[in-house]
Amino acid sequence: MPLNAYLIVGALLFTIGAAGVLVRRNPLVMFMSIELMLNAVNLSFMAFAHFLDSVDGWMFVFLVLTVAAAEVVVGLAIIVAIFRTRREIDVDELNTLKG
Amino acid sequence: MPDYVPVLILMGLALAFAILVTLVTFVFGPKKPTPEKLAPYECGIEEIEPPRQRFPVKYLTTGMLFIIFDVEAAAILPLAILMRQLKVLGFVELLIFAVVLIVPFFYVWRKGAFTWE
Amino acid sequence: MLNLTVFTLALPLAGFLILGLFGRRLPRALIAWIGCGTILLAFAAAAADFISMLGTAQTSRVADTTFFNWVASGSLRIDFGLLSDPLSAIMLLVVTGVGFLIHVYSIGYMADDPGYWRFFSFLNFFVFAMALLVAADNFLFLLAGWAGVGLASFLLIGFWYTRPSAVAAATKAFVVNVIGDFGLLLAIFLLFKTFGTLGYEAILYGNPASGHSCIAGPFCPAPLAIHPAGATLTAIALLLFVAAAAKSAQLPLHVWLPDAMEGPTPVSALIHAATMVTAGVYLVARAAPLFTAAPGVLPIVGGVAGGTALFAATIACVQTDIKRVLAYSTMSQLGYMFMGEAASGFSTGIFHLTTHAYFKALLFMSAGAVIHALAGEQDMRKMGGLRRKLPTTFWCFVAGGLALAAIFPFAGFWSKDAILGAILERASTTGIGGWYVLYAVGILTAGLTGFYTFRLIFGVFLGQYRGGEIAPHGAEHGPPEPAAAPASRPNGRGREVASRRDPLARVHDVGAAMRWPMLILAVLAVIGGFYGTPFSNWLGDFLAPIAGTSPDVSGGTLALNIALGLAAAILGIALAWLRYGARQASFAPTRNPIVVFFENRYYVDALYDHVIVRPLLWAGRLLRRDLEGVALDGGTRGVGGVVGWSSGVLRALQTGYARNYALAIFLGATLIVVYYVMQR
Amino acid sequence: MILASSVFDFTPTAQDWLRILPELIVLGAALLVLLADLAIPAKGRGWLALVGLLGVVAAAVVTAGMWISGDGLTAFNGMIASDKAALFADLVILFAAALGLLFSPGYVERQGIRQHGEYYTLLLLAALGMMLMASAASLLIVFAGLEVLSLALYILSAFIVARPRSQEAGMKYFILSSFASAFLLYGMALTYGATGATALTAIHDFVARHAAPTGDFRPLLLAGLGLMAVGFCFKVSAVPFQAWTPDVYVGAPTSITAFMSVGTKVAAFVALARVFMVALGPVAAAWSPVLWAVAVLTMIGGNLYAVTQRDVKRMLAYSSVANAGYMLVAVVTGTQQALAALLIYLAAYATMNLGAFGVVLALERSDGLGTVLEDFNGLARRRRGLAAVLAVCLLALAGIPPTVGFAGKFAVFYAAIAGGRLELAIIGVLTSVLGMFYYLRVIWAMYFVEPQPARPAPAFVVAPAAPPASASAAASSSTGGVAVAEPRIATTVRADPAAVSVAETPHVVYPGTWLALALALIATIALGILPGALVDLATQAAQSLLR
Repeated sequence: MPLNAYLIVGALLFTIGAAGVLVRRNPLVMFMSIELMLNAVNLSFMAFAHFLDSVDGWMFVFLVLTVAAAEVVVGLAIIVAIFRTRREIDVDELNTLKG
Repeated sequence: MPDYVPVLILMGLALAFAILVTLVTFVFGPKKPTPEKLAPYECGIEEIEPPRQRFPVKYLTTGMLFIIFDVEAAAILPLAILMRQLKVLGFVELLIFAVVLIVPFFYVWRKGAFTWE
Repeated sequence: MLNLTVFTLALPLAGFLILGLFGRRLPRALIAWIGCGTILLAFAAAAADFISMLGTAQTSRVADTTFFNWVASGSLRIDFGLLSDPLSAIMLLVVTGVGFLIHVYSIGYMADDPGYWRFFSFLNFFVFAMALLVAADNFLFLLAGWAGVGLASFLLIGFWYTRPSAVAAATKAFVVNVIGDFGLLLAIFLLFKTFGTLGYEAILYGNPASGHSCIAGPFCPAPLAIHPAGATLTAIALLLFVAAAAKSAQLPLHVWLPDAMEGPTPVSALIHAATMVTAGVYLVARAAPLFTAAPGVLPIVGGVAGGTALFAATIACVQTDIKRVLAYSTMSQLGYMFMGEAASGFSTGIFHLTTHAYFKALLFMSAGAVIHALAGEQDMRKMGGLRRKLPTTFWCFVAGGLALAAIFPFAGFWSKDAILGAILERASTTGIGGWYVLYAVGILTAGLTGFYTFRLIFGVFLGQYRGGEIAPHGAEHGPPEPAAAPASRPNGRGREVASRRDPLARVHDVGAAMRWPMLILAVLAVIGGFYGTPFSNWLGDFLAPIAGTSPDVSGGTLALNIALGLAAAILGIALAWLRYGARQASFAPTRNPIVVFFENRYYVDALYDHVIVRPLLWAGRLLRRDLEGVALDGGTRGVGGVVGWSSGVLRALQTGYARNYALAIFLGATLIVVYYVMQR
Repeated sequence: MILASSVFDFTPTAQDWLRILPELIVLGAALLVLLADLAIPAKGRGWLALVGLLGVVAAAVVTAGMWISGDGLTAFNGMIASDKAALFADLVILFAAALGLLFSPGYVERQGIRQHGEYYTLLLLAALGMMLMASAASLLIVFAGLEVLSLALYILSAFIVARPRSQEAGMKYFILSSFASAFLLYGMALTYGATGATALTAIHDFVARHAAPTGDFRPLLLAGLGLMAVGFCFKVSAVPFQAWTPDVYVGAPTSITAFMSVGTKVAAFVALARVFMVALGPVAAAWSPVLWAVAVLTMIGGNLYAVTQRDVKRMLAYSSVANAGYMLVAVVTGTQQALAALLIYLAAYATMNLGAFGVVLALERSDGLGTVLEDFNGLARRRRGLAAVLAVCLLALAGIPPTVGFAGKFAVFYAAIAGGRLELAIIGVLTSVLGMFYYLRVIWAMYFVEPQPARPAPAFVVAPAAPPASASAAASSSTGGVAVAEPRIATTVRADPAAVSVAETPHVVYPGTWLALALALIATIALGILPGALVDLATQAAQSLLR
C-alpha cells in the first residue's frame, strides 16, 4: 500500500476524533475521542517510520502510548474527583468560569 | 497537494458538521426539560431503581494504578532490546526508570490505595 | 568642569523614598525639613554645576558623566549618563530653585492637610523625575523622566482623590499624556532606526573626537555622512512635537491643563505652570538641530503655538475661576515659547520659560494665598476689595501681573520682547507673510494678556467685596470635600452673627512659610529679565552652543517691536481698568455671542464630547447596554467606549464551555491549514 | 524491532548524565518529597516545601556551574541540549519553581489542602517537564517534556478538590490541552514525515538543504509546521488558542497559577524558539505569516480582554495572554537579537508576574474569593507591604521604567525594529498603552479608593450548580456585613483605615510568602535599573542557540 493510504486513514481518524471532542459532552467520550486522535497520529508515525526506514517514528509511538495511558489515568482521576461533589458529569455544566 | 484535497474536504465537512450540530442543538433544542423527558427509559414502565449506578471509586483507583504501571512497562521494551549495546550505563538507566516507578508505587501502597476498606 | 547633577537627582529621590516609606510616622516638621532640605541641596548642586560652568570656556561647557551601562548587546548600547551643559544647567536651576520655593510655600499651604507626607513625597518625586528629564544625556532616559513627570502630575492632580472631579481631571491628564508619551516613544524608535543610537551627543551635537557625527544643521560640526531622508526627519520632529504639545498643553491636546487645576495650588504652581508643562519647550530646544534640519516642521510648530496663544488668551479673558484664568494664561504663554522656538529663537523660548517660571509660580502662589484666605473660594465674582486685607499678596500679584503683561522693566517684558523680536526678524528676513501673521497674533495676544491679567487683579483686589462670610480655616482642602467646610464649625451660629458686619474679619494675609517664597519670586519677577535684554543678551550667548544664536534684533525692528508690544499691553490694561477697575467690576452674565463663545472655551470640549465621545457611546450603548459603566471606568469615555465594547464582544466569546474553546482551537488549526492550501 | 538495533548505534557515557544533571536533581527531589511525605507526621508536612526548595536550589547551583564550565553539547544521541539557552530557561523555571514552593505552604494551609506530598511532588515534576521541554533537542523530548509538565499541571489545577472552580479548571485544562497536544503531535508526525527526522538539527539541515533554497515547501511540511504552531500557541496562550487560560488560571490554586503562568511560558517559548526560530529557521517565510497574525491577534485580543475584567486574578491571566503576544513578536522577528530579547522578556515576565500573583495569593481568602477589584480598594492602607509589591509589579507589567518590564518591552520592540518588523513594534507599543489602563486601575484602587466597608455581592458569580462554594461565599459576605455594621460608623468619623479591614478576614501572610515577594520585588527593580547582566546572559544564551 502506498504511504498516502496510511496518511489518509490517519487524517480521517484524526478528524473524526476532533469532531468527537467538539460534539460530545460526556468527558469520558471526549477522552476516547482524544485517544483516537493520538492513535491516528501513531498510525501516521508508524507509516512514516516504515517508509522512511527510520527508528525515530517507533520511539515516538512508544512515547505516545505511555503518555496516552497517563492521560487516561489523570482524566479519570479528575472525573472521580468531580463525581464526589456532583452526580453527573456533563462538560457543559462546567461553565462557572467565563468572560 | 491535490492528494490531500479529499482530506481537506473531509476536515471541512467534519468542521461543518460539528458547527451544525452545535448550532442545531443550541437553536432548536428543547429548552424545557421535564423529568419524563430526562428519564432514560421511555417505554412507559416506571423505574424501579436509579438506572445509573456508580462503580465503587476504589475500583477506578485500582484500575488507574494498573493502567499506569502496566503501560509504563512498555517503555522498558526498547531499552531491553538495546541492553547489550547500551552497556553499564544503559543498565543504570533502567534502574533509574525502575526507581521512578517504584517510589510512587511504594507511596500509593503506604497511602492505602491498594486496600479495599 | 563639575558635574554634580547626580546629586540633583539623587537627593529628591532619597526624599521621595524616605517620605514615601516612613512619612506616615514622621512628625510634620521633619517631613517639611526632609521635603524642602533635599530640594535645597539639589539646588545647591545645580548651582555649583552652574558656577563651575561659568568658569569654563564657552566652547567646552559640556560635561557628560556616564554612570553605568544600562544595556549593551550587539548594536544596542545605551548608557545611563547625566549631562551638564548650558541648557540643562539653566533648566535644573529653574526646576530646583522654583521647586524649592514652592516646597517651602507648601509647608504653609498644606499645613492642615492629612496627606502632608504624601504630598511632599510626591512633590519630591516630581522634582526627581523632572531633573532626570532635563539632565538625561539620551532620549531613552528623557523618556523615563517624561513618563515619571506624567505619573507625578497624575498623582498630584488626583491628590484629593475623594473628589470625583479631581479623579476625572487626573484621568484626563493621564490619557492626554499617554498620547504624548506614545509620540515620544515612536520618535525614539524612529531615531534609533535612523541613527542607530539615542545619545544627544551623537544625534544632535556631534563630537568629532569620539567619531560621532550628527545630522546636518547649524550647530553640527561634523554632519552625518548619510543624511537621513528629509521625510524621516520631519516625521521624527513632528512626533517629538506631538509629545511636546501633549506635555505643554498645545492645541489640540490642551484639554487636560485647565482641569488639572483640581490639584492643590502649589501643584498648579510647580507642575502646571513653572516646570512640567515647559518640558515640551525644553524638548524642542534640546532637539533644536533636529527641528532646524527637518523641513517644514517649524512653521507647523509656529502655527500651532500661535493658535494656542491666542485661543487660550481669549478664553482667559472670560474665565471667572482665578486658577483657571491662570491656567489658560499658562497655555497662552507656552504658546509664546513655542512661537519663539518656531522662529528659530530657541534660546528666546528658554528665556521666556525661565521668566515665566518666576512670575507664573508667583501668580499661582498669590492666587493660592487668596484662596487660602477665603477658605477655598476660587470664583472672582465672589471676591473684590481684598487689597487692604491681603497687602503682601496684592503687591506680589501686581508684580507678577506686570511681569505677565510684559510691562517694562519686569521680567516678562524682556522675554516676550525677545520672542516677538525673533518672530519679527524672521518675518522681515524671509519676507513670508505667515510670519507677519504670527507676529500680529503675538501682539494681539500681548494685548489680551494685559487685559485678562488686570481684569483678574482688579476683580480680586479692588472694588467692594462681593462674597459671603469666610470661615477661619479650611482653604480648598480635601478630604473631606470642601462642601464639608461649614460642618467643621458646629458652633458657628453665634460667631456668624457677630461676623456679619465684616465678612472678611477673620481673613488674614499669608504666614511666613508662604510669604518668603512669594517675596523672593516677586523680586525675580521684577529683575529676572535682565540677563536677557536685547542690549546685553547674556542668556542667549550662554545657550548659543546648544540652542543656536537667536536672530539678532536691533535698530528699527527692535524699537518697533518694543513699541508695539508695550502699546498692546498697556491698551489691554487700560481696557481692563475701564471695565473692571474704574467702577465696580461687573461679572454679570452676558449675551455677547463672542464672550459666550469664549466662555464655553470655543466649545472644544463640547466638540470632543459631541463628535467623538457621544457617537462612540451611542454606538456602544446600541451594541452593549452596560457600556457606559465599563467605559467610564476604563479611562477616557471615548477610547473606553470602543475598547469596552470590543472587550465585551470578546468576552461574550469566552463562554465558559470547554467545547466552544475546543472549537476555537479547531477553527484556528483549520484556518492555518487553509491558509497554506491557498498559498499554493 | 530488529531493524532498530541495526539503525541505532549509540552508547551513553557519563557525560550524557552530567548534561542533564539539573533535571535529575529535580527528579530526585520530587521522589524524595514523596518518600518524606510518608515519613513526616501530618503536622510537619509544611517542611516538604523545604525539601523541594533545597532540591530546586541545588539544581539552580548546578545549572549555574554548567553555565560556567559545561560543554554545552547535547546528551543522549542529540536528544537533550545543555546549551546556554537551555540553562537560561532552566534558571528562570527554577526561579519560578522556588517562588512557587515558597508561596505554597501558607496558601496550601489556608485553602485546606492536605495532600502535601503529592502537591509538592507534582509541582517539582511540572518543573522537570518544563526544563525538559526547554532543553529539548528533539521533537520527541519536546513532546515528552510538554506532557510531563501538562499532566502534573492538570492535577494541580484541580487540586482543591472540594472547590467546583478548581475542578472545572482541571477538567477544562485537561480536555483542551490534550486536544491541543494532539494537534501538536500530529504536526510533529507530519514534520517527521516531511523531513525524515525528529532531531532538531537534522530537521534544520534537511530544510536548509532541500526546502529553503527552492522555496518550494512540501505540503506535508507546511501542514506539519502549521499544526505544531497550533500546539505551541495553545501552550503559550496565544489568541485564538487562549480561551483556557483565564478559566484555568482563575480556578487553579493561585500558587500553582503563579508558577505555571511563568514556567509554562518559558518552557513553551524556548521550545517554540528551538523548533521554529532555529530548526525551521531556513523556512521562516513559511511560518512567519501565521505567527505574525497570531502575534497581532494576541496583542490586541489579550489587552482588550483584560481591560474590562473585574477580577484581578483573571485580569492577570489575560495580561499573560497579552504578554505572550509581545513575546511572539520576538519569535516572528527571528533574529538572534530577537531571541535574546525573548529570553530577556521571559525573565522579566517571570519576576513581575510571580510578584503580582504572589500578592493576589496572599490576599485570597480561604473560600478562594477576595480577588475582585473592589477587594483591592484602599489596600494600601490595610496592607501596605503587599500593596507596594503589587504596585511595583503592575507598573513593571505596564512597562514603566525603571522596572524590568520596561527593559523587556524595550528589548523586544527594539529587536523587532532592528529586524525589520516595525509594524509589530508599533502595534505592540499601542497595545501596551492600552495595557496601562487595567494595570493602573488596580493601583488606583489600592491607593486612591476608599475601602468599602460592606462587601458587595461577589462580582465573580458562582453558579448554582456549586452549592458548597456559593454557600460559603454567601456566609462569608453575610458575616462580613454583620461584623462591619459597627465599625462603619467609626470609619466615617475617624477615617481610620484599621477599622475598615474587617471586610475581609485578616490572615497572616507567611514568612515564606514574604521572602518570595521580596525576591520578586528586588529582581523586578534591580534588573530594571541594571539590566546589563540579564542582557548579557540572554545574549550569550541566544548566541548558543542561533548563530
